Amino acid sequence: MFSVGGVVSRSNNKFRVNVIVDRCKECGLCIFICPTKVLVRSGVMNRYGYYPPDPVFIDKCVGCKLCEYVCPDFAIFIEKV
Amino acid sequence: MFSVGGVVSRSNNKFRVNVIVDRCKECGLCIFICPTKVLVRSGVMNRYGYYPPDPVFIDKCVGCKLCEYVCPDFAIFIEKV
Amino acid sequence: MRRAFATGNFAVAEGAMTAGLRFYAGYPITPSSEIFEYLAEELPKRGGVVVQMEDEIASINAVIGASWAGAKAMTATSGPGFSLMAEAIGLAVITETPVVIVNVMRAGPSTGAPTKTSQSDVFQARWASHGDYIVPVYAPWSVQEAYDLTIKAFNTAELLRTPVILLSDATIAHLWESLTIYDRGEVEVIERKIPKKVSDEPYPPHKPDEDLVPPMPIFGAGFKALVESLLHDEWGHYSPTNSVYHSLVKRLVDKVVKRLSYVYEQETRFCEDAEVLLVSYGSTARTVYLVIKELRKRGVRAGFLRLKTLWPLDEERIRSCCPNAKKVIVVENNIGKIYMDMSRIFRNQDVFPASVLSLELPTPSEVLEAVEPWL
Amino acid sequence: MRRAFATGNFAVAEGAMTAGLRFYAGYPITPSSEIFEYLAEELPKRGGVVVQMEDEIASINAVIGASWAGAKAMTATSGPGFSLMAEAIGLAVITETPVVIVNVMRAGPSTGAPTKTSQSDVFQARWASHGDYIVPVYAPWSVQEAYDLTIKAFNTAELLRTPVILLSDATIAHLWESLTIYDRGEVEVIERKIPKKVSDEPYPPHKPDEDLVPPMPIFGAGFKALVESLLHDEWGHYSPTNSVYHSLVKRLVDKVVKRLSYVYEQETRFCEDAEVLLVSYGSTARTVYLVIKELRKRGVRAGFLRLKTLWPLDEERIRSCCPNAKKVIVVENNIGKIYMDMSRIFRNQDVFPASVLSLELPTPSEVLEAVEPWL
Amino acid sequence: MALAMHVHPLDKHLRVKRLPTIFCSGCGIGIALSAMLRALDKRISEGSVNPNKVLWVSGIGCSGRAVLYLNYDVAHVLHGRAIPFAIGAVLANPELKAVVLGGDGDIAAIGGNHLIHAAKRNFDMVVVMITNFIYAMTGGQVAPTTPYGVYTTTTPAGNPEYPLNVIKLVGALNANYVARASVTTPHLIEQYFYKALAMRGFRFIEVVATCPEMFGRHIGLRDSVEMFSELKKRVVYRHRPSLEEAMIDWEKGIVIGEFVERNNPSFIELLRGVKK
Amino acid sequence: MALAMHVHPLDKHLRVKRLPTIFCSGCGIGIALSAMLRALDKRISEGSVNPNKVLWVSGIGCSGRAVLYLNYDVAHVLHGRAIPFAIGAVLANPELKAVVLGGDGDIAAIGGNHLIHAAKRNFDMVVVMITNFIYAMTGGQVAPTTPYGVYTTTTPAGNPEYPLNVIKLVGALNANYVARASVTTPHLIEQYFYKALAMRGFRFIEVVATCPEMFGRHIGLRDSVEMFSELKKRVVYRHRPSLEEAMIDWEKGIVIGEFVERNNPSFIELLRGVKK
Amino acid sequence: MKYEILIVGRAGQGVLLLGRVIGLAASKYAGLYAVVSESYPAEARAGESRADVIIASSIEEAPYIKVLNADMAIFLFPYRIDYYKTLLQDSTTVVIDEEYVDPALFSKYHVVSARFSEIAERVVGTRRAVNIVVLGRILRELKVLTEDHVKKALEEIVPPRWLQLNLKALEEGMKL
Amino acid sequence: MKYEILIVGRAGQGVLLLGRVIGLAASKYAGLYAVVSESYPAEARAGESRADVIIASSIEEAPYIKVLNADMAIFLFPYRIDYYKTLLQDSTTVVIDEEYVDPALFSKYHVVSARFSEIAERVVGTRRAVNIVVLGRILRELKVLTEDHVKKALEEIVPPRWLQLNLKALEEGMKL
Ligand SMILES: Cc1ncc(C[n+]2csc(CCOP(=O)(O)OP(=O)(O)O)c2C)c(N)n1
Ligand SMILES: Cc1ncc(C[n+]2csc(CCOP(=O)(O)OP(=O)(O)O)c2C)c(N)n1
Ligand code: SF4
Ligand code: SF4
Ligand code: SF4
Ligand code: SF4
Ligand code: SF4
Ligand code: SF4
Ligand SMILES: [Mg+2]
Ligand SMILES: [Mg+2]
Repeated sequence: MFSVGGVVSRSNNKFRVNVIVDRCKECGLCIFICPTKVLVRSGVMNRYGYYPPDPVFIDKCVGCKLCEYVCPDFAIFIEKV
Repeated sequence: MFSVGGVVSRSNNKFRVNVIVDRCKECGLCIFICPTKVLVRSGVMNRYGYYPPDPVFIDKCVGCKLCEYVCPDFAIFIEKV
Repeated sequence: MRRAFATGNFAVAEGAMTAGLRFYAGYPITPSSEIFEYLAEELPKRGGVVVQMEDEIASINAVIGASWAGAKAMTATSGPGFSLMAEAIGLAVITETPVVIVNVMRAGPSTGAPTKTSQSDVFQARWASHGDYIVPVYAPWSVQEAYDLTIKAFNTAELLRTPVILLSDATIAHLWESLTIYDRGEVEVIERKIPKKVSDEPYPPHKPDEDLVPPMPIFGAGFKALVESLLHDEWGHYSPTNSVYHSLVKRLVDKVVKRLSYVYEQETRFCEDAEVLLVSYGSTARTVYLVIKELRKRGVRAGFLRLKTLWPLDEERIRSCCPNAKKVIVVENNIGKIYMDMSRIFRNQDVFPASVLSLELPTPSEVLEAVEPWL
Repeated sequence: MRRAFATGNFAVAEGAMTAGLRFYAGYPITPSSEIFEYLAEELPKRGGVVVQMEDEIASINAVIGASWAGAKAMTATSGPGFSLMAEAIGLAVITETPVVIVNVMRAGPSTGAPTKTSQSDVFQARWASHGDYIVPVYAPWSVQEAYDLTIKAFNTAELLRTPVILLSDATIAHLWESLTIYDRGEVEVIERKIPKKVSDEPYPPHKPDEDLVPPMPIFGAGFKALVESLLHDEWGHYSPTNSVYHSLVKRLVDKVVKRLSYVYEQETRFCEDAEVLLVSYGSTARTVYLVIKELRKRGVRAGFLRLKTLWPLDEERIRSCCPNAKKVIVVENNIGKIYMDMSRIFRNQDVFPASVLSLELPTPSEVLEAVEPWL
Repeated sequence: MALAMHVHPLDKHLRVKRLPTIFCSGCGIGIALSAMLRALDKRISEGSVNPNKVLWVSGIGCSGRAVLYLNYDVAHVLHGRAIPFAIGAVLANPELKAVVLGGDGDIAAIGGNHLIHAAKRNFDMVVVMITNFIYAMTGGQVAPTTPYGVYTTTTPAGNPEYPLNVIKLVGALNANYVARASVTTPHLIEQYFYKALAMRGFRFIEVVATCPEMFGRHIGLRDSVEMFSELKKRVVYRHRPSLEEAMIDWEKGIVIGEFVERNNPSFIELLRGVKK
Repeated sequence: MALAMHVHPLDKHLRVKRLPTIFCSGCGIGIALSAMLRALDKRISEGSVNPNKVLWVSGIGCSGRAVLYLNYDVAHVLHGRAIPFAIGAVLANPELKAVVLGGDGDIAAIGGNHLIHAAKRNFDMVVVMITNFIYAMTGGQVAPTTPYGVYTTTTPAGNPEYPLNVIKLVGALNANYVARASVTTPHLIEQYFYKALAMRGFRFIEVVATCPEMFGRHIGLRDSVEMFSELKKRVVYRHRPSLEEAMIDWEKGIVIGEFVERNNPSFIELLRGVKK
Repeated sequence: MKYEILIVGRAGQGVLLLGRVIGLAASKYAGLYAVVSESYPAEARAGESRADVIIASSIEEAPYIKVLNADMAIFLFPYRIDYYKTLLQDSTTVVIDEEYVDPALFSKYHVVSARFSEIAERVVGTRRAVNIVVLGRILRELKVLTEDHVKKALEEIVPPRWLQLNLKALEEGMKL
Repeated sequence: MKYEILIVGRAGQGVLLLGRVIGLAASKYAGLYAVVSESYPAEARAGESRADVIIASSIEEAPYIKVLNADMAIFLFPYRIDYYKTLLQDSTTVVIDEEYVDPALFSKYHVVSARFSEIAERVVGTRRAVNIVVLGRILRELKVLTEDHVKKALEEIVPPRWLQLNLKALEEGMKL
């Protein structure tokens, strides 16, 4: 895991999951929608007091982007590596 | 034909056609609609300068009331005698 | 009578019910919505009807219709909604329909700052609709007065068969304050005059009694009322002649003016010896009153005139309220409106505007800052 | 330049086209409809668009949208329609959108007497919308002036990025009179400031130049304009703070006041030696002018002040226009409105109302009757 | 024969002193009004309607003026706002039987939103809309119902818009009754209005009408009889047509009939908690 | 990897400095916005839409606030009046591609008349209506779309009205495109909006959205995930469903899909005289 | 210079058109100032139609738009004659259509009278052209306008297909 | 008599409810005049919540609705302390939740401090009851209100199912 400019990223060999920490409002929709349960509520509070998701089980990420599409706050996105 | 209180009436043995002279605006719809051609534009101008219908061919009246129903000005009505 | 602790919006709703409200139509808008919401809870329990319409235009027109059907009727809104009601205010005026319209002022123009307070609609209240007319306007300075003046607004509306406007504001609306609520009988409640049905002929809906107010032939009682938005004679018949124009429009104005002593209310303090008069109204007057007490402590002989009625004004009472004042300073939370009235009314004093444009209730220091240059 | 013989409604339409009108949206209403109808014929030939909307609310909002898309835009209506536009006037104010709104006044309140004349909307024009703002109002007294002031209205709108109201009336609207129509170049036509596009970043739509007027980043040109009906900063960002409130609302007022010498127009006659000043405006001023000539023949030293701009007023110019007058009489076809301004402005003279409530242009004898008691 | 008999059978419903109406000669509005009054007359004689509880409300327009001649409680209110006015009146006194009468501009242009929301609510009222394809009172401007391509004073190059089919619009909502008749079929106006008077909920009747003065002038049918007979030719009656069949096209024909008829609980019933 | 890559793919469409949005946690509006931006992004990359000619217009409401975050020409105008504002803009500059975004109150209650007349005109614009079944911004009052019987702050005894089916309403008019999607199907929002962007005439997309804060609170689904999954359960996709199938019923199900798709000349084309 | 013309008639007699033609001729072609105000029939006086024409060198001279002291008064139909007489002066030229208006009513005035409507019907086939026949006749009295001014005005105002008919009516009037 | 109380905290700490309970107790049950004005968090200061409570014998004494010279200031969260200090007097009683607010900030004042939130969590199971624990604690300082007044107010304002919990919190506060 690494964090640049407020973005927390984790990657497996195909996909990188990026979380823009201070945009997240902890709604949990990404965690809920992820078919492979990659995401977990992190323990680190962001600037607004929310706990963003952490792609802890990044290995399981299949790059489906459902998390990106369901996020109402442009706070999570997937890149191919 | 007789005229009472501004109403001109003619009757056959079944029906009386009444024209309330000063309500008529000479639209001609009653004359047009009458299936038996009872009505004719009269030659006497009413208070507003219009020539109301005259049930000249009253004998032909079948009491269908089409004239009464089509008159936009409550100016003609049929009675049974 | 019971003691309560309530907001201005709650007080308006309670006041309306004390006055006999039976119909409310509205459309939600901050900061007035709690009036609607509280009535939606309460009024049906007391036999009235509350309905949310598709917009404010529908709301005010429904309120006018309901009043003709015999119900005391009200709507409440804020600036944007009030603007949409402009046309129908004229309808209520010309049809002589008692209705109460509450405008809980918020900061404009346009959508502005919906949760923030203002006094910028004081002239709109008078002149929003086209044509010539006078519509009474009340402005409370406290939760208690929001209650009291709501009752007064209904009484004025029913007494004079006219729309009446209650101008509250976001500060009063959301302020919690001590409130005494009266029961029926403990406070004057005026009912409209309804004619006795004596014949099957149509009853003339605009034939005035001596007080210039016609009894109101409400719907459903066989009066065959003709309610007409066109210029009309006593029968409601359209008649575009100067004589009908004069007798209608002038009467509509005169019936209000004739009862000016009833319609107009003000409050004065420290006026006996005052050399400078501070005029204010609504929520802003609260800060002004504090500032006046402060000024007096500093030795400035300041007097206080608080308008409770913003329209029509009793110019004579205003002019004579503070006989020794040399200066008049008008403090209001807008760019200076009632100031224009005061500079017209006080011809022998210098009149100064002390506009405090603020999204919150002006603070004592804001008021002082605005007032001091003129002292 | 060409001579024509035309009605006031025609003149407004022609004036708008001379000023560069490119978009008209409207809804029919007597006595304004001919403006719409003539433009429907003519404007498309000159490359503009005319559209009938479902109501006046849609019309004025479409006009505001069109202005943001770069077109000089106008709508015309009468009292009931103007009342419905109240809310959107505030939108045009806060978004600083140049638009011209023509109200051809007819007798109210409400539906009133649709074919009959009036001057009862002069205060509505100023204060119809909620919130604090100033919107320029012009009132022509002739067909020629309907043309001239329509051009002026557009120029003012574009110069100051503000809505402007032209108050015509049923008399002027349907009067046929000599008219000179100018070609492009023969008359001043002001175009709005549009910023140069220098970057891909959003352009601040409310960042004023020294004249307090911001260049207008019109749609479709890559400015990424943010048009905001909420209280906003220079970027159009909603910001409900007192500092933004002050800088926006005060600037909106100040930008007009700063150009008062451009915005405000009046005409005076016989003022040098006048002892009594008659103030009037719009169609009524025509009768008043005749009456003044009559009074002068009778030896009454009457002066004439005719307001062409009804808002904002140049109080200084008004106050000083007739230095020797002891009395001021305000003649208007309503219950007495501009009278209130005059009694505020003229503090050293006695000011009297001479209201002539008439469905037709007041006759000389009606005016005399109203004026004489004060002479 | 007694003189008293020589009185128009509808006179008791009229403020006869105000006659003649302001309508132009041959105007279809009067035909519609007359048919409605016959229906009402029947209901009253039957005892199924109390005349003291009938309320007529109209907006501004030629069509709206019709109510001014009626010997009932009547309100001639703002352009487009008859429906909300009537809603207020009925909610304040549910005994009232409200009939809203208005022009196609009044009801479907400026008043369109109130129309759809009243229909959505299945509000307790009868709305009769006079479709004369034009803004008549203001002098012949385009209406939402004006046929495509027709000259009007605000569409001098021809109406660029296809017309609004108000039956389909209202039919898409929760109205209990949606019908269309024509002034060329006064008996159907009468029959539909008669039925509507006894129903609950929102009842909408479109009456296609002649306006020789304005629409007629625009399409070259300035003569009352000519316009009437041209309209008559175009009108096609269908028995219980579907909404898809609700064509109203000056070129291809105008389908009349009863498009929707149902008996759902009305707004006031719902408000009182009465479900189906 | 370059840092520059760690930027949300939609950031170029956003005024990122204004983020986070004012929306509550888990609000569906953001999901809809994100889907629309993906569609627009595709159109722009394809070259079929010029970003400088895109205009977003919205009225007042939570939904309306969405446009304030967009890096385009944007107007946040009066409650209910986004459609006429956009009409004026497009008529004055027909190069503009106008997208109107609004809440169900904004578009279908106060703005209902503009909606039906724009649809009647087949006016050149895309309208996206966010149906969250409530007046959210003002604190949870009844909306025209609120299900029957639901508690709201202005219907404390339960909503007495049956909801408005806006798809059926617009479908009864001349719109070229009428579709419904849900925030639980963001790919459909994207797909429909993508299609709509390239069409002519009036295009209407209803997006059923979650509002955990207001509607959710009223119906006991205050939690974002819970509300999302409850909505998801109710949504049924149909391929080219008919208007009759356009059910939207919180109890019985919400049918999504493309109800109307046609290619009639748009208002501007008609105005210019281009017929079919 | 100021010249005031009152025109009264009933709907269909072209009162308003007559006023406008005179106004246009004076304004555009004779280079004068002209103002015409029209009164539509109020419901109560169905049919009455009135035009007030005032010609002057500038608006300064004639700010008021209604006839106060008619220099000429044209009555094509006898509406409210008593009222209208209050607008006449001793010197007023009164023009009447004898068929409808009794010349005896105006005995103390300079009266120009003819059966204008009949003439119109006879020469151009419609009584509606009465207004233009009258126009032809009054040209002689109206010093400020020439035949040329009026013809140009007619050409501008009248739809081409009716123009010849109107010019004919004008000629006929001038012959009277 | 006038007593001004400033209450500052963050969303969820029940600042507004605390203000209302005091106001209600004073107004309805202690027969005094009370006014409470609330400031909702502005977007820029997300979470900040403030209530100004003024108790007096009548509105005359306390026309202004905001605290100018606090007799008591309650800080449950440390928002804009520097600004709020301008509203304090030397004699102000400052009440703070130690967990969030550093007592050192108020060294020159009479400070009443405890870990109110923690106590709330401990005794009634939710930190949200912090406001009522504080209320219990300050009763002693607030001479104008009795336990009875406050209990009645709580009974009126708090939904029945939360009442016991709140009364418990109150007791707990009073014990401190
Ligand atoms: C707010 C408002 N706008 C415009 C008008 C002018 N107006 C009067 S009637 C009318 C339309 C008439 O058309 P319609 O409703 O179809 O009735 P019709 O005359 O054709 O029967 C209009 C636009 C008005 N009275 N009020
Ligand atoms: C004329 C007017 N009336 C009322 C309001 C208050 N208002 C703001 S948003 C809104 C409704 C919001 O509901 P909706 O359109 O469904 O949007 P949502 O917030 O649910 O997305 C209302 C009534 C207003 N701004 N203007
Ligand atoms: S891309 Fe798909 S699999 Fe990967 S984290 Fe997102 S939802 Fe889970
Ligand atoms: S969906 Fe977005 S806002 Fe919600 S928890 Fe995930 S990253 Fe945060
Ligand atoms: S009743 Fe029938 S037949 Fe008799 S006159 Fe009338 S239309 Fe003709
Ligand atoms: S239908 Fe009526 S108005 Fe028309 S001509 Fe016959 S009687 Fe006269
Ligand atoms: S204009 Fe048309 S609708 Fe109006 S009265 Fe005349 S014919 Fe009837
Ligand atoms: S109130 Fe509802 S619609 Fe508004 S932002 Fe919150 S969740 Fe979204
Ligand atoms: Mg019509
Ligand atoms: Mg909503």
